[in-house]
Amino acid sequence: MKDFEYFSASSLQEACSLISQYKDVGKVLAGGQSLITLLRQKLISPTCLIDIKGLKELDYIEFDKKSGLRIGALTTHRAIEKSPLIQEKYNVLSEMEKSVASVQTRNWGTIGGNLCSADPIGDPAPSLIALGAKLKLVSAKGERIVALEEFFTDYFTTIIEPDEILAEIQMPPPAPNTAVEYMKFSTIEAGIKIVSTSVAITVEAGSDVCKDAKIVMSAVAPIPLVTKKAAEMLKGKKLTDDVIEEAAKMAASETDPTSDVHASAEYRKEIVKVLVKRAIKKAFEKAKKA
Amino acid sequence: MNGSKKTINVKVNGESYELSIKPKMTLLQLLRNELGLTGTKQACMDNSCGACTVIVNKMAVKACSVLAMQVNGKEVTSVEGLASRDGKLTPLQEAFLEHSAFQCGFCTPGKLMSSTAMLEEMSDPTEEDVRRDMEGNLCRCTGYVQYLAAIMAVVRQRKEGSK
Amino acid sequence: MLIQEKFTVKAPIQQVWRFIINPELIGNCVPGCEKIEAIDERTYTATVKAGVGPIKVRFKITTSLTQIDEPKHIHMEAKGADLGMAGSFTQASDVYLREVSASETEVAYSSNVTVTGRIALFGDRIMRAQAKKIGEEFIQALKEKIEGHKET
Amino acid sequence: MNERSVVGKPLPRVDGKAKLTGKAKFTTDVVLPGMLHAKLLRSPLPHAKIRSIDTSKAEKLPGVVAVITGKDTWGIRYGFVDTPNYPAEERPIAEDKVRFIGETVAAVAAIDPDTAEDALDLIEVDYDPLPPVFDPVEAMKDGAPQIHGEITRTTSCAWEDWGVARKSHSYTPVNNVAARVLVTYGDVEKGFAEADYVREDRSRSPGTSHMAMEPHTMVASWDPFEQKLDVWMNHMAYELKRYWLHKTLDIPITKIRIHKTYVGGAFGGKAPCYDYEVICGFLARKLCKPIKIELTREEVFSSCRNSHRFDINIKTGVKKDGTIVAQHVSVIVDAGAYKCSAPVAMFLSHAMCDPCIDRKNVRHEGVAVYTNKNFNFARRGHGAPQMRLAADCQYDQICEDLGLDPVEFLLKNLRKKGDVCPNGDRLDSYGLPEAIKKSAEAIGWKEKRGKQRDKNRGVGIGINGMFSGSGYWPFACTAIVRLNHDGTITLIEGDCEFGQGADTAYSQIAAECLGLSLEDVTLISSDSELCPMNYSNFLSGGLFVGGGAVYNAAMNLREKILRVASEVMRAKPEDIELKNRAAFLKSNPKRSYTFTELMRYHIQKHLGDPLIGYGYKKAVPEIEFYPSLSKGTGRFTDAYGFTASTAEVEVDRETGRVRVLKIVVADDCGFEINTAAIKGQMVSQAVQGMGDALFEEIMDDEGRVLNPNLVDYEVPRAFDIPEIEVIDCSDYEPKGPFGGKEAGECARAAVISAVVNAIYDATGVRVMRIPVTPERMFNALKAQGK
Repeated sequence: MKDFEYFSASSLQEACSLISQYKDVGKVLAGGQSLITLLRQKLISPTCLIDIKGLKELDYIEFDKKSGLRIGALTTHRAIEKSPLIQEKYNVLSEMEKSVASVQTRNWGTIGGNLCSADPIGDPAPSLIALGAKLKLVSAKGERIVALEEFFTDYFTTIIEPDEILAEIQMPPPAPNTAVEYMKFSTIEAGIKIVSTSVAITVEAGSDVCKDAKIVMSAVAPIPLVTKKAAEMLKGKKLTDDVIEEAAKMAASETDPTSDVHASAEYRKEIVKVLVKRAIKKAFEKAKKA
Repeated sequence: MNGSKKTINVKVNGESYELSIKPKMTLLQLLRNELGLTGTKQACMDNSCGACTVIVNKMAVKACSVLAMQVNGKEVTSVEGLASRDGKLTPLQEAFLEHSAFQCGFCTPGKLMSSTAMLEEMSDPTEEDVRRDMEGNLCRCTGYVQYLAAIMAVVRQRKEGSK
Repeated sequence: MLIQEKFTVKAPIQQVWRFIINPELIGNCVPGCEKIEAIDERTYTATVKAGVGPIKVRFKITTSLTQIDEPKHIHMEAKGADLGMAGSFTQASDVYLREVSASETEVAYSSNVTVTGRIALFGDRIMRAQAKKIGEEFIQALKEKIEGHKET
Repeated sequence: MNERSVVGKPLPRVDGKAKLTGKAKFTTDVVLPGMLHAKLLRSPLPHAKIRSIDTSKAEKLPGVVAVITGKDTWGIRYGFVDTPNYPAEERPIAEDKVRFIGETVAAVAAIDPDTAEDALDLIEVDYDPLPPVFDPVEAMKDGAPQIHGEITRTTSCAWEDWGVARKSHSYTPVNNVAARVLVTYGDVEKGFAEADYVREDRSRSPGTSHMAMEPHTMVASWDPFEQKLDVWMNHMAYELKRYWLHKTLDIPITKIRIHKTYVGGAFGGKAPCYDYEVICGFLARKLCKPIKIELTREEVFSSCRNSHRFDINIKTGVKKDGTIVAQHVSVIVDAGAYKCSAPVAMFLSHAMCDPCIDRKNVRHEGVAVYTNKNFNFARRGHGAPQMRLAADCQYDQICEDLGLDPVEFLLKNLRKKGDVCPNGDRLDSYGLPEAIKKSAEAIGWKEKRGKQRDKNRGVGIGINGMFSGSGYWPFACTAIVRLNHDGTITLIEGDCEFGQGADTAYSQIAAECLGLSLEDVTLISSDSELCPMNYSNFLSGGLFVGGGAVYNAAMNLREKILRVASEVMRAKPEDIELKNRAAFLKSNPKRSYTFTELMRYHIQKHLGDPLIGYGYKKAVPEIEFYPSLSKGTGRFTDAYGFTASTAEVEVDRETGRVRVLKIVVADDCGFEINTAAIKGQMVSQAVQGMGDALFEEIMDDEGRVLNPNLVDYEVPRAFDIPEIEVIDCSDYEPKGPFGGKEAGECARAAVISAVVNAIYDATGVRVMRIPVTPERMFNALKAQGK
C-alpha cells in the first residue's frame, strides 16, 4: 500500500470542504470494505483519504408515512438488515442485505459506500431501484437529488462529481398492492453473484392484473440494468405463467452480459430467464396479498 | 508530509494505548505488528476469509479492511482478550475445545471472534442463523460441522442456564 | 483472452485497407488514444488512456506490423506497459479484409490479449467487459471514420 | 492394557488452549530482531527467454537491502522426485528462461514488505517471448515448443544419497514427456476377449487449490559465527525440507534447524520444496539477517503447487453378472512447467485402485507432460480422487447399462480380507465391504436409488483405498519417551502438527502404553534439532508410521519399567500392571511402586540409566528401497485405509445447480485413536470432496490463473454444508498402533464419486468432468435433452 494523508471529517460540512479541497487527489472513505482492498493491491493510490465513516449525522433510518423512508448514506448494511422498521415496511431490503458479503463487512460497510463503489454485482442497487430510490448528493456548493436509476454510468463509475458526497437514500412510502422480491443466483450460497434480480409488481386490487412492474438485474451489464420492454409488457396483463415466462425471456434479451470465470454470457442469459420468472411469480403472489 | 504519522488512542483488550502510526496501517497490522497480538491472522488480503476478524465496539469486523486510524477512540477485542488472564476460557472457547471444533487453528481466532460477537448480539439464534452469520469465516480443515455444534452447544447451555 | 469480432464497413476494400494500414488514422479509432508516433514504416508507438472507474492506467504501446498481405491481412504484435507500473499487456492480432461487394468490406479481427501485473488482479470479469467495450467503441469509430470519409 | 482409557476417546486436543487463545505460534507470527522482508518478482509470461534483468533502479530504492536473480542461484536444482531416471529440474529462480506465469525471476529483500513490493516494480526484465504450449496433447506432438532442454543434475540425486546404486544421468525430454508409467498384470487382451460387455469412458479432473488457510511462509536466520541456519516454515515433514535446504544451499544438514511452529493447514500442499524457501535461506545467509517471506494468496494460487490435472481414458470389461475381468486405463497428466510429483501421481492413481477392487487383468499406462503452466503436487489423495472419478462413475454406468445395482456390483468385485495384491501388499485389515453396506443403508439406498428422478433427486456411491505411508526415501520414524522425575513422560517425536491432530494422537498413544493420562505427557515435536529422525506425516503415513514409532518407543519404556518393577517387586513382568504413574501387582494392587521410585532405584542400581524408551518404524519393513514408479512393481505400503461414501443430491433442472442434501462417509481407518479427531477428518473430507465435485477449479487463460483469490475461487462455506453422517467401519489393523492406520486422505475421493454418481441418478445425465458447476450441468442437461 502506498502512503497517503488521512483526514477524518467531524461534520458533513467539514467533509464537503475537505473533499472540495482535495477532489483531484483524494478518495472518500465511507467504510472501505472494497476501497482498502484496492489500496492494498495498489490499483489506486490516492494521496489522501477523507474518512467520513464516523459522521453520525449521516447514520440514520427514518420513516414518514407521507415522504417515505430516508436512510443516511453512512448507515451500515447490518443496521438496515436488522432495522425493525425496514423489516416491517421494506422487508425486501432486510432480506437483500443478508446477501451482502459477510456479517463482518455488513457491520462496517455502509450503504452509501456500496452504491458509490458502483460494482455491477452489488446487491443493494437492484432492490433500491425497484423501490424507486433517489439519492441526495451534497457538496460545498449545495445539494441535488437524483434517481438511483440514473446514478450509475459504467463499471465502478457514477455521476457523482469529485466534490460531492452521497448523503441520503430516499424511498417513497410502500405502494399499495405492491411487492418487491430480490433473488440471486450463485454457485455457493455466499458466492459471487452470477445474476441477481429485483422485481417490483403492483397488481390491480383484488385481481391478477399487473398494474405496474419494475425489473432490475445486476451482473448482466456494466450497471444495474432496468428492463424497459419486459416490465412494460407486463403492465395491464393478467400474470399467467405464459405471460411471466414471456416477460422473463424479454428481460434476458435486454441484457448484455459478459463471460467470466463464474459463468458464460450465454448461461447468464439463461439464468436471467429463470430468475426473473421466479422473482415475478413470487412478487406477484405477495402483491396479491399485500 | 504525505503519509506522516498520526496519533490515535485505542483500547485493546482492556488496555489503553496511545500510538503514533502511518495512516496506511490497517487494524490488522496495528494488532500484529505494533502490539504483537499475533493471534489475529491474515489469510486472504482481500476481505474474503474472515481469519482476521476482531471485535470493534461489540461488532465483528475484518481487521484487514479497517484502517487503524478508524478505530481511534474505539474499543478493540482480539482473540487474546477472550480468556481471563489467569487462564479461564470463555464458554465458547470451552465448547470449541470439547467439540474438537478446530484443526489447524489458523482460522480459529477469527471464528471465535465472529461467534462471540454473534452470541452477544443474538440471544437465541437458530442453527440457520448461526450458519448464515458464520458465512464470512472460511475454514478449510473442519468442514464446519463440529464448530457449528460447539456454538449451538453454548446457545443451549445459555438457555438452560437462564431457566 | 481471445477477442474476435466481425463487422462490415460500407466502403471498398482498398479504401478500408489504406485506412487500417495508416497508424494515424487507425489510432484515432482507439478509445483513449492520446498520441501516435511512427518509428518506422511498420512500427509505431502510442499512448492510450484506459481504466475502470477509479482505476486509471496509461499504456505506452509499441505496435509492429509483422506481416502485411495487401489488401487482405495484417498481423500485428503489440506490447504495452502502464506508465504508473500497474501492469502491462501483450497483444497479437490478425485483421482480415474480405470484399463483400464493390462498396462493402467485411473486417474480421481476432486478437489475443494477455494482461499482466497488478491490473490483472482486478479480475477476469472486469477485464473481459472492458475489452469488449473498447472493441465496440473501436468498431463504431472505425465505421464512422471510414464511412464518413467516403462521403466527403 | 485391554481396557483402554486414553486412546479411542474424543479427548480435547493438546494444542487446543494455545490455538483458542491466539498463543499458538505459526510461521507468520515469527518476528526476529532486525528481520527483513522479501518479495518475489514473478514471470508475467508463460514461456520466454530472459535476455537481461536490470535491478539497478530497485537497488537504489531506499529501504532495499538486496536484489537477487537467477544469476545468484544458477545451477541449484531440487524436486520432489529426484531419481536417477528423473533427476530434479526445479530451480529457485529462473535462470535463462521462464516456463510458466508466476515463476520467480528475482527476489528483493527490504526493510518492510511494502518497500520490497515497490521495488519489484522497478526491476526491468527483458524477455524474448517463446511460443507457449498449454495443452498436454498438443505438447506431445512433434514440432511443439520444447519446454525443457537437457536436464542435468549438478549434485548427487536424492535417491543416490539414500543408497540407490545408480547415478543420476542427464536426459533431454522428448516431446515434453516428463515421465511415463506402465503397470500391467494378468492378460488384458484375454480378459477383454472373455468379457460380455466392454465400456470405454473419459473423465477429467481440474487443478484445484489445497487452500490451506495459512499462506506459505518462511522465516530464516543465519548465524555467521556458528555457520548455522535457523528456520521456521510451513511444512509437513521437516526432514524433507531440511534435506533440500541442505542440498540447495550446501549447508551441512545438522547446521540447519527447523523449529516447531504450528502449520495453518497443509493437505499435501506444503510438503515439497519451494522456490521461496531456498531463496529465503539464501538471502538470510547472504545478508546475515533474518528474512521473512510471506506469500500472498494470489501467489499461493498462481505460483505454489496445486492438485494434478488428469485426463483419464478408462476401458473396463465385465461379465454379464458384473464381474470385472479386465481394465485398461490411460492417464494423461498435465504436469505443468516442472514435473514435481507427477510421476508419483500417475503411479498412485493405479496403486490406490488395487486394494479396493480385484480387476484381474490390468494395464495402467500414464504419461505426464510438461506444459507452460503452474505445476502440481499431491492434494489429499494424490492421484486417487482423479482415478476414482473415472472408475466409480464408469462402474455406475456399467450397472445402468446392464441393469445391475452399483452397491451389489462393488461388493461382488471387492478384494477379500487377507488378499495379497499383485504387488505383494497384504490386506490384513479390510473394512471396505462393511463400509459399502453401511453407507448404502444410511443414505436409504434401497428405497431411493433410481426412484426419485421425478423429484430430481438421486443417490450415488463412491469408494477409495489409501496407503498408510510408503517407501519414499526411508520413510521411517523414530520416537523417544523419557521418564520424568514425577513419573510423567516427555514424548519426543518429529511429526508436524498441521491440523491433523498428530500432537494429540501421539500423546494419547504414549499415555495409553504407560497407563498414564494425557496430562502426564509433555510433548516435544516437530523440531529438527530436538527430535529424532522423522520421515512421515505425508503420504498418509503419520499415524501408522510416526504413531507406530511412538507406540514402539512407549512400549520400549513400558518394558523397561516392567523390568525394574519386577526386579524391585520380585514378580514376573506379566503379573505387573502400570497405572497412574505407578506399577502394581495385578493380584494385589496395593503392592505398588511409583514410577518416581522405580526411576530413582534404576538410576542408583543401573549406572545412572533414568529409563528412556525409544522406538522406530518403517512404512514397509520388508523392502529395502522403493517401489518402481514406472513399472509399479514392489511392495508399496503395509496397510490401507478404506472409505465408502454415499450422497444424495437434488438438481435444479432449470438452472443446473446441484444441491447436496446428505453425505455419508463410512470409513475404515483401523482403530480410532481420537474419535473426535477422526470425525473431524471425515467431515473435512466430505466438505472438500463436495467442493471438488461441484465448484472448485483453478481456471486459466493461456497459463494465467483467472481466479487466484478466495472471491473467484469458491470453496464451501458454513451455509453450503449438507447433513453429514460419519460411520465408523474400522477394521483392526494388526500392524498399526493399537490397530490404527490412515485416516486423513481416503474419504475425499469417495465423496467426489458419490456426489457425481448421485447427479446421474437424479437426472439421467452422466457428467464425468468435475467440477459439475451449474453451467456445466445446465449444458449437459440441454445436450441430452433432459
